[in-house]
Amino acid sequence: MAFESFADFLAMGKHGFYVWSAYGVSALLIIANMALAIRAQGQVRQRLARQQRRDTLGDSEQ
Amino acid sequence: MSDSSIRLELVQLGCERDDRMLFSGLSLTARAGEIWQITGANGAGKTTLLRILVGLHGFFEGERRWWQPQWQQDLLYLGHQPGVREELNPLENLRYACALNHQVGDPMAALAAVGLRGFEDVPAAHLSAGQKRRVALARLWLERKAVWVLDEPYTAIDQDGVAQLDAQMQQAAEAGSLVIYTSHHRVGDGVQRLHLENGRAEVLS
Amino acid sequence: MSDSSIRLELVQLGCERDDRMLFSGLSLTARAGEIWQITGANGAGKTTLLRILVGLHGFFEGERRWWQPQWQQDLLYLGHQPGVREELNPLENLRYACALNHQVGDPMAALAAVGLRGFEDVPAAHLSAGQKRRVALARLWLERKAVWVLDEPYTAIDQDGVAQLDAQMQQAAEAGSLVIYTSHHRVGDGVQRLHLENGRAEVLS
Amino acid sequence: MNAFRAALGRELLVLWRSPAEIINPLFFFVMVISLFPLAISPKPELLATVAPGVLWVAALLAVMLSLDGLFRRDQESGVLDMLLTAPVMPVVPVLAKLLAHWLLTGLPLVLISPLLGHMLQLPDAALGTVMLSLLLGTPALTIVGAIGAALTVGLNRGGILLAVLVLPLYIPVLIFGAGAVSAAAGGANVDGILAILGALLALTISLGPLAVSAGLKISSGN
Amino acid sequence: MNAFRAALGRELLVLWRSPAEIINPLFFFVMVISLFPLAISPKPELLATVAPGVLWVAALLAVMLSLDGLFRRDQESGVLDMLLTAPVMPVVPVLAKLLAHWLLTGLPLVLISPLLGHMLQLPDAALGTVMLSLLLGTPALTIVGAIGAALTVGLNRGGILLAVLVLPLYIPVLIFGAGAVSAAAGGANVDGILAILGALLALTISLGPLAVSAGLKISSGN
Amino acid sequence: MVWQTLKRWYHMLGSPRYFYTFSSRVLPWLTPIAVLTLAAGLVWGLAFAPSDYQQGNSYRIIFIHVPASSGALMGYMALGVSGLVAVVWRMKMAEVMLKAIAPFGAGLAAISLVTGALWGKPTWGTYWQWDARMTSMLILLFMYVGVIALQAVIRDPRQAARAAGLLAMVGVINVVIVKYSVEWVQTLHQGSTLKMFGESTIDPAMKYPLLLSMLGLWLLYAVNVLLRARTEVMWRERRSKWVNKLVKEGDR
Ligand code: HEM
Ligand SMILES: Nc1ncnc2c1ncn2[C@@H]1O[C@H](COP(=O)(O)OP(=O)(O)OP(=O)(O)O)[C@@H](O)[C@H]1O
Ligand SMILES: Nc1ncnc2c1ncn2[C@@H]1O[C@H](COP(=O)(O)OP(=O)(O)OP(=O)(O)O)[C@@H](O)[C@H]1O
Ligand SMILES: [Mg+2]
Ligand SMILES: [Mg+2]
Repeated sequence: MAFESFADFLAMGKHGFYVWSAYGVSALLIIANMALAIRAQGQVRQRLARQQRRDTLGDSEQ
Repeated sequence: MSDSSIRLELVQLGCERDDRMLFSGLSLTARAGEIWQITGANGAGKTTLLRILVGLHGFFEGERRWWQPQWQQDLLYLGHQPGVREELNPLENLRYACALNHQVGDPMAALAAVGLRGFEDVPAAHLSAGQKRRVALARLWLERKAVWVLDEPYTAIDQDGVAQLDAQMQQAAEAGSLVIYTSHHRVGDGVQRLHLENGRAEVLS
Repeated sequence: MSDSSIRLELVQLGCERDDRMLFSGLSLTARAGEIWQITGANGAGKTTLLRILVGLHGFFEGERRWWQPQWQQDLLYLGHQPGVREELNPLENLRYACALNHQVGDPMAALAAVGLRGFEDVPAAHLSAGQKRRVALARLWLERKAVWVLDEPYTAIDQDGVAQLDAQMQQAAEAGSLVIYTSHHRVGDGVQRLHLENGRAEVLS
Repeated sequence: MNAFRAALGRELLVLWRSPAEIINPLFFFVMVISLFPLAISPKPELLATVAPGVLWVAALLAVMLSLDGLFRRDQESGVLDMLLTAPVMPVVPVLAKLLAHWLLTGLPLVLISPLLGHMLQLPDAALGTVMLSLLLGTPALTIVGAIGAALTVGLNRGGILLAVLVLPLYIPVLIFGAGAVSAAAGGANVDGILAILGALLALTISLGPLAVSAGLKISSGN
Repeated sequence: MNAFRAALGRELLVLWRSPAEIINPLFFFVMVISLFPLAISPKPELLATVAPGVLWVAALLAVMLSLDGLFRRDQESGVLDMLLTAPVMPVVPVLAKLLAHWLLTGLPLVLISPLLGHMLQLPDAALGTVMLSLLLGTPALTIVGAIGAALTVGLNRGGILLAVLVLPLYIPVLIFGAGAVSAAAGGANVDGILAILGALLALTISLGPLAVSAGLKISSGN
Repeated sequence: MVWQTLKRWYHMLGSPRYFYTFSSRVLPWLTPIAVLTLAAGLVWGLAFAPSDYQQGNSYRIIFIHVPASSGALMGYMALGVSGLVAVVWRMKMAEVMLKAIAPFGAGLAAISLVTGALWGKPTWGTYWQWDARMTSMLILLFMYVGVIALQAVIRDPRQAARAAGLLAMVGVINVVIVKYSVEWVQTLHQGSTLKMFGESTIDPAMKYPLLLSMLGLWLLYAVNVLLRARTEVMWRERRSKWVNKLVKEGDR
């Protein structure tokens, strides 16, 4: 452990703002990117499932 | 509205483009309830004449008199280009045209009437040539205007579509509209005909 | 050239656009001396099919086989748009098309044949819709190619022009060319017909 | 009024449907600005001196280029003919078009400009003036440029003819806009210059849209 | 070869018929350059420092904007389809197009550049380098830009999308071009830099036209 | 032998269906490994690595900055390779990859820029300098945006992928040239007075956490690409039997 206390760790020797905002922004961008990828997959699956249900409905009507 | 009231009078109309007299001394009177077809070979000046009528081309001689000062209120003009933006879907295109022209009616029903049911929300860029034109033609199935001016309405339309369009024009005339259109192929029944040829304009009735 | 040699074979051709199957399982054999008309409602996929044939659209299934590897040497394709630049006059437009397509012949005579005598040196921007298309059609009056592929050649052409065009296609077929075209209106005599409807393609002979 | 609302909605929709139209002027702005440090020199002091000019020239070019397509597609598709034969005065849809265009292309430039000012090493005190001057200037650029776009629609000459017509008209806005930023960077009071910019804006707003619709009519053949 | 000559003749003719296409990039070049003294400051020393960058950025933008319409009208009128179905390889007419375009837009920029360099207070010794660097650089700009134009043809997005695609690709040419002029203005030997520019040009000439025709094919639907 | 195996792999991975099942098998263990590696590297770097004697603790930004920078560069190279395969051999999976690789790469380029800027303030006293590497990263971001914008604008997905592929191929050549040319402009003008760290003079106690977080971030990139590629494959193959079956099973 390179720091004496947790408060020290947060302060990063006066550079806390820069270090933590760098990591914060990075985390935000990475997480958002992953979330978008996962959401896109879910959306496609949902759309295909809906389409499939509609198709089977249409078939049974005929 | 009296059935045979005068809608449009042309007095000694003439137009020259590119050093060539397209037509001159053209006089005619068109009344409510009539259908006028303008014919003529390629380059005879049909499009130019229609653009003069609706005020898009201002370089001509003679006079063009509509029946009322605010004739634009009651005009439906469809030019050579369908007036359909490719980014928008048919419904949005139609709604915009209606708002601009103060035309009321049910856009969905009109689109269905021209065979675009199911295509209402497809961007117009993904439609075929004929489908794009049908979006513009849908306006003929909304609130009726007193004058229709249509430049080659049959272009790119399939045979069923042509028959349907014919019927719609007939119906509009019966209900008291004046319909003016250009077309090469079909000379309709019971239409007045204005033929442009070699710089002369002849009414063949 | 044997009169009935095979020019084009389609094997199980299929094409999907925008989530809609335009046609599938389309197989046919077209021979020299035949005229094929492709019909179908607006949006059926006629233009797309022609573009596949001439290699402008590459996303399809199945196979398209021309009779020789350098088929482009002997192809004349006229698309929906006439391929005429507005800055150039008809003669310049035609000459360029010939140079690019290795097509020989007398451009002046061809322009005269399509009724553009006197318009040879008018910039195409000043021509009417039909006249512009005639410039492109003039290529049909030059050295004959083995295959013609024409997308709605009658568009905007007046009645005399249509008759003339018909005769020219007939003559080309008799001389051993394969003519493929789309059109809504005129079903020619003695032509094979390929009809596109609801995702199916039927040969109506 | 109803027609105006419908037209505005439609214009926003058209632009929105092709998001590239919004992103791209912004991007162009950013990119042109980053060309200069590469082409001139990355030295901070020098950059700070040329920054006001570079920012403003880039904004001006971005707005001008985005105007190139303002009426073109409407003209090609025949919508413009419809607009000119409609029973509403052409000024109404024209105003809607201009407003929509500024909201989706001019405003983003204004919003991002402080960041770019910082990258060009402008002092922080001048960044507010950068934004304010662009806020007053870009609408004027849009309207004046639209006059040029209206006159060149249908000529199909690409953006360059437009540039030739419009750039000379942009010069007053450019001079006062860049002047305001320079003054602010030098620590001077800029209220007077901004007031002049405001006056220019008022002038273009009151006369511009009329000129635009007249231009459209002329282009159609009247 | 015959097809190439016919194509070249036709391209020159098309450009010649609309003289605005030739005059305008030149005009744009001159005008953008004259915006800078207005926007930055008319002080001679400052101008001389920024002159290489300003000259090159203006040339780059002028070339890029003129490329926007390179294929657009051919595409709209169906000539592009004809070109792609013709029995000659598309590279042939593409090369003719590029050559014609450079002759009528790039070359005039090169020829007028010493005058503008002088107006921007560059030392006379650097004016030769201005011309030489542009002579080597503008053909590369034309070819690289044409790749972008080929990929965006038919998208109808105006010049801005093109700018977004193409400007990053222009940066090496810009850096060495402006660098050569700067070095010359500082009295240094510029042979090495010009050699690099020449190498860049050779690279684009050998690969560019192929990429352009591939781009056209892709845009048509392949 | 090797050639045969490579060829088999090429054909297997070239088949969308095989790719889908393959990725389904890989993702469940790749995802946790990626997250854990990244977390371990970052925690080690942030909390346990010694502080730098010159820069104090602000140097700890390196543990995200360098992995992101190199990831963005690698991503664009991969884009170029996919472009080559898609345009020349018309391989469908390469088209899919063109769509899948770009977004995360652009994100990493943005991260590199933001973290670099936040590092610059305490070390140089300014957020931004037109330093060679910063400038080339900015240009790389622009090039990512170009690829993404082009794909967004073209409606047909196959055509979009091929257009973007061609652009990416040209772009890769450009990245290399830009890198050298920007360095050259630096030496000409002697721009930034403060230099970044010298080459690999880095203390092992800082190097290992850096390598660990770099590995973790790259693995996460791979996860992201697989996820996006699966989505795209599913959409493109939506007519096929296997996707239909899959959707039906997922429905239950
Ligand atoms: C927005 C600003 C910045 C950008 C875009 C940027 C970009 C880059 C790039 C592209 C790399 C190369 C990664 C690789 O080759 O794998 C890199 C490495 C590095 N950067 Fe930055 N950087 C920025 C600011 C800074 C600052 C301000 C510092 C520190 C004062 C810094 C320190 C480093 C270090 C130490 C390395 C690793 C050096 C090496 O591996 O040789 N960077 N950066
Ligand atoms: N650029 C495009 N992008 C996506 N889909 C398209 C595009 N062009 C056409 N389509 C789709 O392909 C279908 C067929 O279009 P095509 O132009 O081949 O029809 P067509 O038979 O020639 O019709 P028309 O008689 O109206 O000319 C259209 O209904 C549309 O769904
Ligand atoms: N933009 C223009 N500029 C100058 N002259 C033009 C222009 N458009 C048309 N003309 C001239 O006007 C004549 C008539 O054109 P117009 O478009 O009115 O013919 P049209 O009867 O509609 O022909 P088509 O049946 O081919 O549509 C043309 O032959 C041409 O000489
Ligand atoms: Mg006409
Ligand atoms: Mg069609």
